[in-house]
Amino acid sequence: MKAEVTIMLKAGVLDPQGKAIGQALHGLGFAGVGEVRQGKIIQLELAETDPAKAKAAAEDMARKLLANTVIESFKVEIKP
Amino acid sequence: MKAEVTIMLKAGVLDPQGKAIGQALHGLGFAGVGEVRQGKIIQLELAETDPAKAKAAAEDMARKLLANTVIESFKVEIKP
Amino acid sequence: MAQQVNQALAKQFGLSADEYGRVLAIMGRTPSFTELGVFSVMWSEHCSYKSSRVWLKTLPTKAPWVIHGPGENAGVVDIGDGLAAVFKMESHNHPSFIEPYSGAATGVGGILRDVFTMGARPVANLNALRFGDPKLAVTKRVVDGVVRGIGGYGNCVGVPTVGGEVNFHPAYNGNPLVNAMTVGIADRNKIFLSAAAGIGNPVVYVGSKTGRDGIHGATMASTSFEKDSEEKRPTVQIGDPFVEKLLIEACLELMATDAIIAIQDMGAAGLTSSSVEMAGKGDVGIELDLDHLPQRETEMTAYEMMLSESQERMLMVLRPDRQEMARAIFAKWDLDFAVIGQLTDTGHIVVKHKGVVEADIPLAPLADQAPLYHRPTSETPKPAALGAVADPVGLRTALLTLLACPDLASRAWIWDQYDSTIGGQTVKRPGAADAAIVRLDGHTRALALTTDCTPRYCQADPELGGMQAVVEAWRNITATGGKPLAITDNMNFANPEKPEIMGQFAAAIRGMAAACVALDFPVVSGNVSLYNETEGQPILPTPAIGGLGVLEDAAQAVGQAIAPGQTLVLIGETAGWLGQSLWLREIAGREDGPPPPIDLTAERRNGDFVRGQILSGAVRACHDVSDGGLLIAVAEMALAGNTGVALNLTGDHAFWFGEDQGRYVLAVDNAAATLVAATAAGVPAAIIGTAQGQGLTLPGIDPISLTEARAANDRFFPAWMN
Amino acid sequence: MKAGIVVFPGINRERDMAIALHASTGRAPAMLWHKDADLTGLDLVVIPGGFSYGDYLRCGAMAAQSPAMAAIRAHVARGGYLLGVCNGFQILTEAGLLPGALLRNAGLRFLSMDCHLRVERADTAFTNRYRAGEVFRAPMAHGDGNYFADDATLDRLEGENLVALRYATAEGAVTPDANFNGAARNIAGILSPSLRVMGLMPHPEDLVDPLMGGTDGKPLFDALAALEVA
Ligand SMILES: Nc1ncnc2c1ncn2[C@@H]1O[C@H](COP(=O)(O)OP(=O)(O)O)[C@@H](O)[C@H]1O
Ligand SMILES: [Mg+2]
Repeated sequence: MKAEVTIMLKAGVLDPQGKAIGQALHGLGFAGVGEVRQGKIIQLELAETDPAKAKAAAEDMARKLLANTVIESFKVEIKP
Repeated sequence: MKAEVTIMLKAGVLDPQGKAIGQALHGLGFAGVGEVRQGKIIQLELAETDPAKAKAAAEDMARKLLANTVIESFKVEIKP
Repeated sequence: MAQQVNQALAKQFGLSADEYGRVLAIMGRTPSFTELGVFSVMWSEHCSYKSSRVWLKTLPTKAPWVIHGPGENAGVVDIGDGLAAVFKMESHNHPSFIEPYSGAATGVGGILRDVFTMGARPVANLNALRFGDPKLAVTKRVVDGVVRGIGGYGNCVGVPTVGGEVNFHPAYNGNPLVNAMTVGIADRNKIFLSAAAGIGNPVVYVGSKTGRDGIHGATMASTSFEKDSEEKRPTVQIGDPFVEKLLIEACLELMATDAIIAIQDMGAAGLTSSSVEMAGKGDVGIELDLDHLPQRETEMTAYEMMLSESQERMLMVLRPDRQEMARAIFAKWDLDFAVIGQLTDTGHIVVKHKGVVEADIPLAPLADQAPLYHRPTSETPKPAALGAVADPVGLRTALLTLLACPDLASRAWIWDQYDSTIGGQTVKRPGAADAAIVRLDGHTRALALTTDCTPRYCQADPELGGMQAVVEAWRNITATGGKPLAITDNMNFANPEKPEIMGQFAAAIRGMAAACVALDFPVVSGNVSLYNETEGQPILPTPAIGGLGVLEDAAQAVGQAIAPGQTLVLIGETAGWLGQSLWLREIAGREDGPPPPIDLTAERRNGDFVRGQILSGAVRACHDVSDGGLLIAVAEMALAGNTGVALNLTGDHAFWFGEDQGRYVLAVDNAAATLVAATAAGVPAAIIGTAQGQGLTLPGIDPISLTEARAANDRFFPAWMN
Repeated sequence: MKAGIVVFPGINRERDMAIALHASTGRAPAMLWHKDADLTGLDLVVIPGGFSYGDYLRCGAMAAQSPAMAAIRAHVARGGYLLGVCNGFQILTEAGLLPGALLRNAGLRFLSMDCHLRVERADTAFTNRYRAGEVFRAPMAHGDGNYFADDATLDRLEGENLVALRYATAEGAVTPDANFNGAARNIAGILSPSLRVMGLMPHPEDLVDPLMGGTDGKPLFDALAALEVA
């Protein structure tokens, strides 16, 4: 079973990466690009076969290690 | 309209970050974790309202800037 | 934010009942929410120095080479060749515990701004770090994040990190110390100050946009750190070193013109403290219109904008006829530039937002009537004398154990993550000499830079500890051949409302002042960080000293590395002082006794002699004797030069590991000449051995190979972190 | 020899590079801000180290897409020499002027230390003051210096003799231990097929003065001082 943890900076936390990417896209002539935010995605191969349990485990991993919950929020999706 | 560009290292490109996360998870006692890969996610606010056009634009951005196709592959999803 | 302003709210904002009473008296009415915010941050410990000011005033701050002492963004000293060194140290302790990477990174960013705001190009960063017990998982997380953060910011802005110090002690378990120092170089006649002038002149904001970052950071830095800090947690500030780099270049470019009348970085308490201080120092009024403030978020209130601690922002007063030229420079660097107000003759700060006056405060009483406390002090009892302590392990085991202990282990793991060579002027990199040596681009002159403090001495005897911190900085500069010029300090202490803590503070200042006077080594800038305690556990008193010295010719600097054939000469008196030594702690498992006494006259005489010998060209390598004592100093010189030493003295553990002060080990070619010169100067000197072979040999013990010593010394950090 | 240094925002080793070039060529190189970089008449263009655009997306990615790259490509097309060091190397790979990519260091930490480089090819305008097989020391300072290319590309680089420098021990052995950042086949620097473009990760420009610990990097700049665009 696969889990995908998406980690983004919390709203209101400065995202220098996103900001710089946005400016670069404008520089390349892409119009109509508003806010850009950059985050991390972590794909985990899990032995667990029960989707609910896999999700709970991945959430636990995110809280304990993958995300820095002081500044980041995360979301877990289970993919078969 | 929101576009989400997910960028992962290609298979065959060593992902030391993913590997380090995998080891750290084992160290924390999480069993049953197999391969771990880390990638990037870039969320774009787009003025474009047509989903197909928005997707094409985001793919263009990914090819030109957001991803380095020598080492990375990308995927674009449009979210309303 | 239609919150009722009253005493209860004032208390939440960190103002005492008495302080709120003063606010009411000054305003003659109930202040608005924004006004209360302004008072609370301006009168916070962090901005007002209300507990420490009476003591700071007693520090010596003058010397013929001091251009600007405390009171400006950073201290300024004349270093010859028409140049000035601008330097300061600042703490980011609490933020570095909450979010180690960002806390440390923004600490570096903040101190850089204090230096380039005065017109100096930053040429070196240093730091002074204290962490808790390495056995705790949280310590590892904090060390990892802090080191990455310092490197992440400093490497990106392109300022070499050339030195620092690191200690571990359980007293820092919940309250690490992250003190960052920046040194910059400016034209002596082109120093920029913050006093605003010229009624009607535009007030200009440059740099990053304002968000809701770190609101009430200054007040957070002024309270102790309890369990509920989870809830009090302000939005963590994230540093953007890329923007900082642009800001440095843009400001220096503008500073090459005559456009700037006054300039100040937005540090703690952001727009509030920068605008209040600039107007206050210039005795003018200031009016801000927040509608023009570059904002990163929507719907920000006046209160939020005034108190935001978003990073990488500066405030300037410009000549009106240079405004457009200045705007073009910031456009070139892709930075925000906005006229957000002007200077007035009202003597008030007036803040408008959406047509409403959100704050209108008279500046003079805001400054003059700021609280000032003569807090009660109680003296730290002098520690009982240490009786005889038997040697439980022998010299060989003790040496290898000490070389491997966290406080003495090689710091290469840390400095290997800091770019120390950028700029192409780093003559002595971290680990190469007692002070880092950075040449001045285009000159033969170099700076000698160091940070020092021995908190275990300060805990046992704060006066002696304060003195020792200054003396060690002086000694480290001296040991490279540098002439020590001035210091910056970072006074890290626990809760000043406790008499024993305030007593530590007062005593440390007394000791520092005595050393500064005796060594002609004045304080030109500094920072105070109080309330460093977590759940009643105070940190060790830690008056970290950043020292700056100068060498007229960078080529005269010496390092620690010895080479075969040289003779090692010990300068200074050795009594075998084990009280508060690392040997006592690491080998005997005791932290007691008085720290080693300091004889300031001997200190000065020995140091002046050593420097004279170095500058005469007689010295190949030099190292002061500090933590761990003589045998550790010799081992460090051997490891640096990859050359063994045959020691010819017989001594016990107290002789080899005692931490008597005022000592140096010199490596010379002609020891007889050194001894003659020492006798003439009235300085104790003795030959202790010869550099040769691949091991340390001393009478009565099995030789210790350099390989073995190096393995012990190199082990701790990589084994802990990898 | 006329040299110019292109400065993108966030580049920070341009002064070091200018000092080294000046010392060897006897004249100060032109410092060219990326927004108005005029490269006409230059023999050599250098992109120095630093953190262009903060290295916020990938190292060098944003600079590689910026307008100044058009002028740099034109300079190469007309036979000019181009040197990219550290971030400059990353920019050249991102721009496709050199093959491969620079990944995060294998140990995931920024590495600031001296390394040793073995000269694999001494018959180029960049390296002709070294001898083939000679080892020289250079500081490195990067978080992403782990050279990567697929096997076919690596084989081609080696087949065409386009590897300029490899990480080695002080004695010249190309070993995993000497390869601090984990680069594929210990590659520290590569050349374009025309031999007019070179990229490398370490910083020879920071070791051209005995006071800073040595002059190991100086032959590179002495070689550049002599080059001429045919
Ligand atoms: N412990 C100290 N010793 C000497 N000067 C100090 C000390 N603490 C603060 N200062 C001086 O007080 C002034 C205000 O310091 P600070 O509030 O830290 O400035 P800023 O917020 O601009 O960085 C500075 O000039 C600083 O050098
Ligand atoms: Mg300041």
